[in-house]
Amino acid sequence: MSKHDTHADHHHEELPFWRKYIFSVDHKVIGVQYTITALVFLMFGFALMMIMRWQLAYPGQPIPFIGKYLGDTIALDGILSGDGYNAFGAMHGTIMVFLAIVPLGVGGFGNYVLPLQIGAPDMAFPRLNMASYWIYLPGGIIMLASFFMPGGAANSGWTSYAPLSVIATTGQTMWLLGMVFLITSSLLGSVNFIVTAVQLRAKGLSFFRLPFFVWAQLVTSFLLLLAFPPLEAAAVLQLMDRVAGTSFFMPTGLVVSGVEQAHLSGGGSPLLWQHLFWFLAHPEVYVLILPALGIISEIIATNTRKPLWGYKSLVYSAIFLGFMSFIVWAHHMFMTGMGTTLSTFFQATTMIISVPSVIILTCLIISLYGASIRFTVPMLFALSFLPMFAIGGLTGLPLGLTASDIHLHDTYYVIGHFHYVVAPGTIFAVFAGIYHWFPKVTGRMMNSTLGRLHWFFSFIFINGVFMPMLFQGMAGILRRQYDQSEQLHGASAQGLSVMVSWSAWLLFVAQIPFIINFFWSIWKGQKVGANPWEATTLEWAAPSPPPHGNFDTVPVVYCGPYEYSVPGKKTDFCPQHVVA
Amino acid sequence: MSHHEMTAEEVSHHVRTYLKVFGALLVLTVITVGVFYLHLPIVGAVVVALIVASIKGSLVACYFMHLISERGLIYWILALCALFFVVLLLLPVITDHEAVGTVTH
Amino acid sequence: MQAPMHYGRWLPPLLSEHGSQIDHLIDVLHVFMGVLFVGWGIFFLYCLTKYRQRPGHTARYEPVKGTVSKYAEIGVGAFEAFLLVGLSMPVWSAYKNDPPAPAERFEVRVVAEQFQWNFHYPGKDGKFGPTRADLISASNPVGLVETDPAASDDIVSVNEFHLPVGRDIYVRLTTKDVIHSFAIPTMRVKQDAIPGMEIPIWFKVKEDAKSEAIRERMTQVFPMRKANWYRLRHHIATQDYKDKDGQVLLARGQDLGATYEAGQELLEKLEKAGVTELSMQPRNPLEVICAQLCGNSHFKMKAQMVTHDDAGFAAWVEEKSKVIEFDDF
Amino acid sequence: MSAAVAIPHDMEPHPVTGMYNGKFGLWLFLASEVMLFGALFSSYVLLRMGAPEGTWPKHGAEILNVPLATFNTVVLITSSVTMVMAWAALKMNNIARGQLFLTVTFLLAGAFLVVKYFEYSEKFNHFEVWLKEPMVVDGNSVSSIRGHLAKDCPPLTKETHIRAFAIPEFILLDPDAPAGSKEHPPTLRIDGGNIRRISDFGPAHSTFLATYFTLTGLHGLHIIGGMVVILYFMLTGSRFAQKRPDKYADRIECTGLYWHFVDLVWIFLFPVLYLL
Repeated sequence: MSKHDTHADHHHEELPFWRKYIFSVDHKVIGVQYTITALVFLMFGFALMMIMRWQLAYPGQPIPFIGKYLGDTIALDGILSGDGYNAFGAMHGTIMVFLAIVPLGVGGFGNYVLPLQIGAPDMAFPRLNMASYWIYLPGGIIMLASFFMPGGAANSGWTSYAPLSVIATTGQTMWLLGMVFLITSSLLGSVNFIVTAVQLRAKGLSFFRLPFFVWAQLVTSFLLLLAFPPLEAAAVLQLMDRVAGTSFFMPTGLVVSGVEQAHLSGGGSPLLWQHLFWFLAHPEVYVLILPALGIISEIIATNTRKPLWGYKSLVYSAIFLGFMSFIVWAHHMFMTGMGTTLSTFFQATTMIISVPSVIILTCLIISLYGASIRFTVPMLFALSFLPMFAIGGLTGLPLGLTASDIHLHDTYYVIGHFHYVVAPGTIFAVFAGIYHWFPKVTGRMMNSTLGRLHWFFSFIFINGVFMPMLFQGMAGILRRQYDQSEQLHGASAQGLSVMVSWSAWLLFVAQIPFIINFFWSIWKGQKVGANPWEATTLEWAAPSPPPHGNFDTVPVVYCGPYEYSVPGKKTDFCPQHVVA
Repeated sequence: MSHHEMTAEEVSHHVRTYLKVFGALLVLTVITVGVFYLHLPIVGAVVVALIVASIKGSLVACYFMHLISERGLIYWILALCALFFVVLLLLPVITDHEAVGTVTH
Repeated sequence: MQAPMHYGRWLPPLLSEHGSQIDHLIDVLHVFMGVLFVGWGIFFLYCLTKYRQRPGHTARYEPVKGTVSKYAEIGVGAFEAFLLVGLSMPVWSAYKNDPPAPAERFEVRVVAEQFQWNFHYPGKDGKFGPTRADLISASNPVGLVETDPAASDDIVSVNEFHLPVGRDIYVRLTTKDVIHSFAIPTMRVKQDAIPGMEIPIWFKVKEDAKSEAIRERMTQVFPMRKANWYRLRHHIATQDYKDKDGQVLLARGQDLGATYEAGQELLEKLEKAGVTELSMQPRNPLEVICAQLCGNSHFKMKAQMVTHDDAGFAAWVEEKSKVIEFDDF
Repeated sequence: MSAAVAIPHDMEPHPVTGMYNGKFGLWLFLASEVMLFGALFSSYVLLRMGAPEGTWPKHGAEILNVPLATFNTVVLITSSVTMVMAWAALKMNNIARGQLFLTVTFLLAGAFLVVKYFEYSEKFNHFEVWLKEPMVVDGNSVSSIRGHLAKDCPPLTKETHIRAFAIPEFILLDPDAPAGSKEHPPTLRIDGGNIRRISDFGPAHSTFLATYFTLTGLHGLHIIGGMVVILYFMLTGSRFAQKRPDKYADRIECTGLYWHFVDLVWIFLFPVLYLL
């Protein structure tokens, strides 16, 4: 069995700054690097959307303040152009999914918390971990640099459907290159996570004593490991189409802008791209949401002061969810001319996959029953996550059934649905996680009053953004429309667009207390001990902030992850590393 | 821990296996190419080629990569991978078979 | 006088035969979702109040025992199965599997391109002329082989989709360049156009859904405070609006102008002139739109849909066929 | 590494997986590689099934060079054996022999790439011209002609925006000898006005060649990656092996796993691309 007592006497020589904070191999530093970088990308993605929301609320009007600085390709005379709008839309999606949320949930929280929660001194491959970050960052920079290419950034949607993406401007090539980097980074990361979670668990920490967060990360890593490569393959094929003149996604006989594309060899299949893309991108949805569910579970257990209800169902549901997510991808493609057998299969699997989601949500809600709920800031975020995630999940049903999808496909209903899953869903979980683990990372608490302000206004305005979208979608308003009022039925929902836009801008204002709180608390927050929330899992056994190598003494685990309010005990929590 | 303390005798036994596998791979390569020059009908050619390639692949995986002497979780992980691999390979079948439209080119 | 009708914030008006099943499914689903959400919500709020932390209250270690949640989950699963098998699959299979018989249907070829819809009708002989990619040009958007006898009476209509009501319409959908999506919200029709493929789709417009009639039914009176250019840009006035001197500000059949600035200015003038409400109706009440991102002008890719009764449609075909003959001379 | 933290199971196998970290990690990585090549194989099948009539060769051998590829298959299989022999030698603490086998592996990999280079460059010098109106070559009326550009043919230019050869004013082409003959038909002059498309036998030629170049190119990149690692161990291995022989053998085992996988991919690529 493992005897890693050696790390108690690890060398304490001072590392130069760049080895300690820039090219660090410490999972905690890398986790913080990921979190901060991803938060910056998150803000950037949000900023793109706020500019787009101006065009949607007041089509054809010059953008105030910043319109004139955006350059002629994006905004001529301060008015966002059609190409600019499409580029912003494509980059908003790409940045949010691949550069912000996944790196936050997996790269940030996973990196920081997972080794601590399993009592490990670091990740299994520390240098590989560093490499993951240093591949992710250039990937992100390449993506952003594409804004400066002739013709601007990729503008064929975050889904980059061929042939539109193949005939698009140079920005698309940069997008593909960036994706290859991001995918490689994710692959290396997922290998590292799986090996760490399987091989580095502390003595006594059996699989069914793992905190749910670790399970969520483990399933997520498997999704990344097995679902990402097909997209990498697709990206390579599309790169070939764009750079080497091949026709993987270009059928014979295309006529673009009245010119016959006779120089193409032809014979390609546009649907091939969609299959390969969604083979990744549906599991990707669970890559976004599972770490969030992991975070929420930890916070709910800690703040209800009782064990999570149905821990094993949660674990099995997460595994089942991960497994099923590989065979539902074509429900994104019902409108591509799919026959009955195939569509029946995919809508059936889609209905089946909704069941574990329902079970997870039910477990988390029933966990509140008989609890003693502390309304701390992380708990407020976690609690409001639940109904909003429910809306996100429920609105998936009409989209998963082919018949109702005929009307709702590619409308704002879709936008509302998946944003409820990832924005009020995952992003709220991310905020919850930041407030929850901040004292572990810095040794200081974040300010509670500012936190409550942040939560309250975010909660109000985020619903103000996404709830109207469901109604717009019902009215048939299509997504990816530069000017919705151009269509008759779009004009009728223009009022809602104005409301959405104002909510989005106010949502931004609501983040100001968070930003102030974040930086103020790093230096001035109230100092706390190792376990300020009186939680049970192993990360709270390490000092705050944990030193390189994490634990002062190697933890040994004696009980399950959520032993709160055990009858007959002096305290209402029994940490995993304390002999019962 | 066993494989870290392999005796010299065990290793030379391994080496003999490797050489046998090497011989088998060469023979199978000759068979692959030889069958090609028989110009079988397409279905037969595909079946033979894939069977021979699978045998060769299994030999490499089992003996050179020592998969045959591994145990535990890795089998499950590879089985999962194989399953999704099959799903991937079904992709052309479902796309081709199920499209409602007709190809125009 | 038929009931008024307009585009609102729930489902758009329904004008096709098959659409009611889709709407029914959407309604049932939303009731189901509402019940689930409210049920969860009540329990959730109950827990939040009853089990908040307070002096003298402690959490319970033992998990709550009960089968309610299990039955609820099974119930959800069963109902989803019912939705799938009972409501969704039949619609889809009718939508995809039962094309109207060739003798009874009316066929149109639809060729999408950046950024317009080309409708190719067989003309009076009922036969489509052949098309070739290398013949495509601005004046021949579908690449019709004009020398072919079958092509001589073919009609190619750009961005205007004329069709008869009450007949099975059979659209053969294809595209010249990128992926588009043929969507008609009022018909509950949506189908991607995939390059290199021709995909059929069929529907039937309700008997009473002639464009003219629909336009009348969509006449609406807008109070001035709700009248903004974006909202009304595709509407025309149903009466003259004059200022105090009797000068016409907005004539019957006229719209608010092509730009936001002009429109808002006109609205201000109308308000100053004491107009409190505007009676307006859409210029083109029915539209075919593109639902799949296809480039920078994707949002403008729309066709006017004009529905006729049989006689009206025959007259349109007659007129169009003549135009082509005239051009030939 | 400084301030090193001792990672559990860095060397000794974990009871659940029976592997040390590195080996387990490498297997996981290979699982993802399976999905990568799986997706490409799948694309190949899909594209082939949907290929328009007459655009896909009956089998790869129509265009590709089977003897060279067979030779390469043998080279790669041999390199796999020498790789595993290197590991076995290191296990027996015979460092010099281990390093020798490693060097042989590296050289064989290099030989594979050299052969591949000749295969590739042959393709880029061979052209196909598709005609608008058929021409008579060697007594047959044909709508496309394959051959090499004649010596005095004006050079072709690429139109960058369409990533293909621009249609030249005219070309001079030495058509290929008909099957079963060594006699080349006389040089043809083909007028630009009659050329519908002109392409070398590179990836842009046809979807078959596109697939061929993508799959073998990606495989070639894997070979190069493996060679870099092997070279690193060739140069630094002896010192490493003196200090920590067990750990070094583990490293070579992991390198070997990867190398065998690259071999395994080729075992499938060869029949699929060349023979079917």
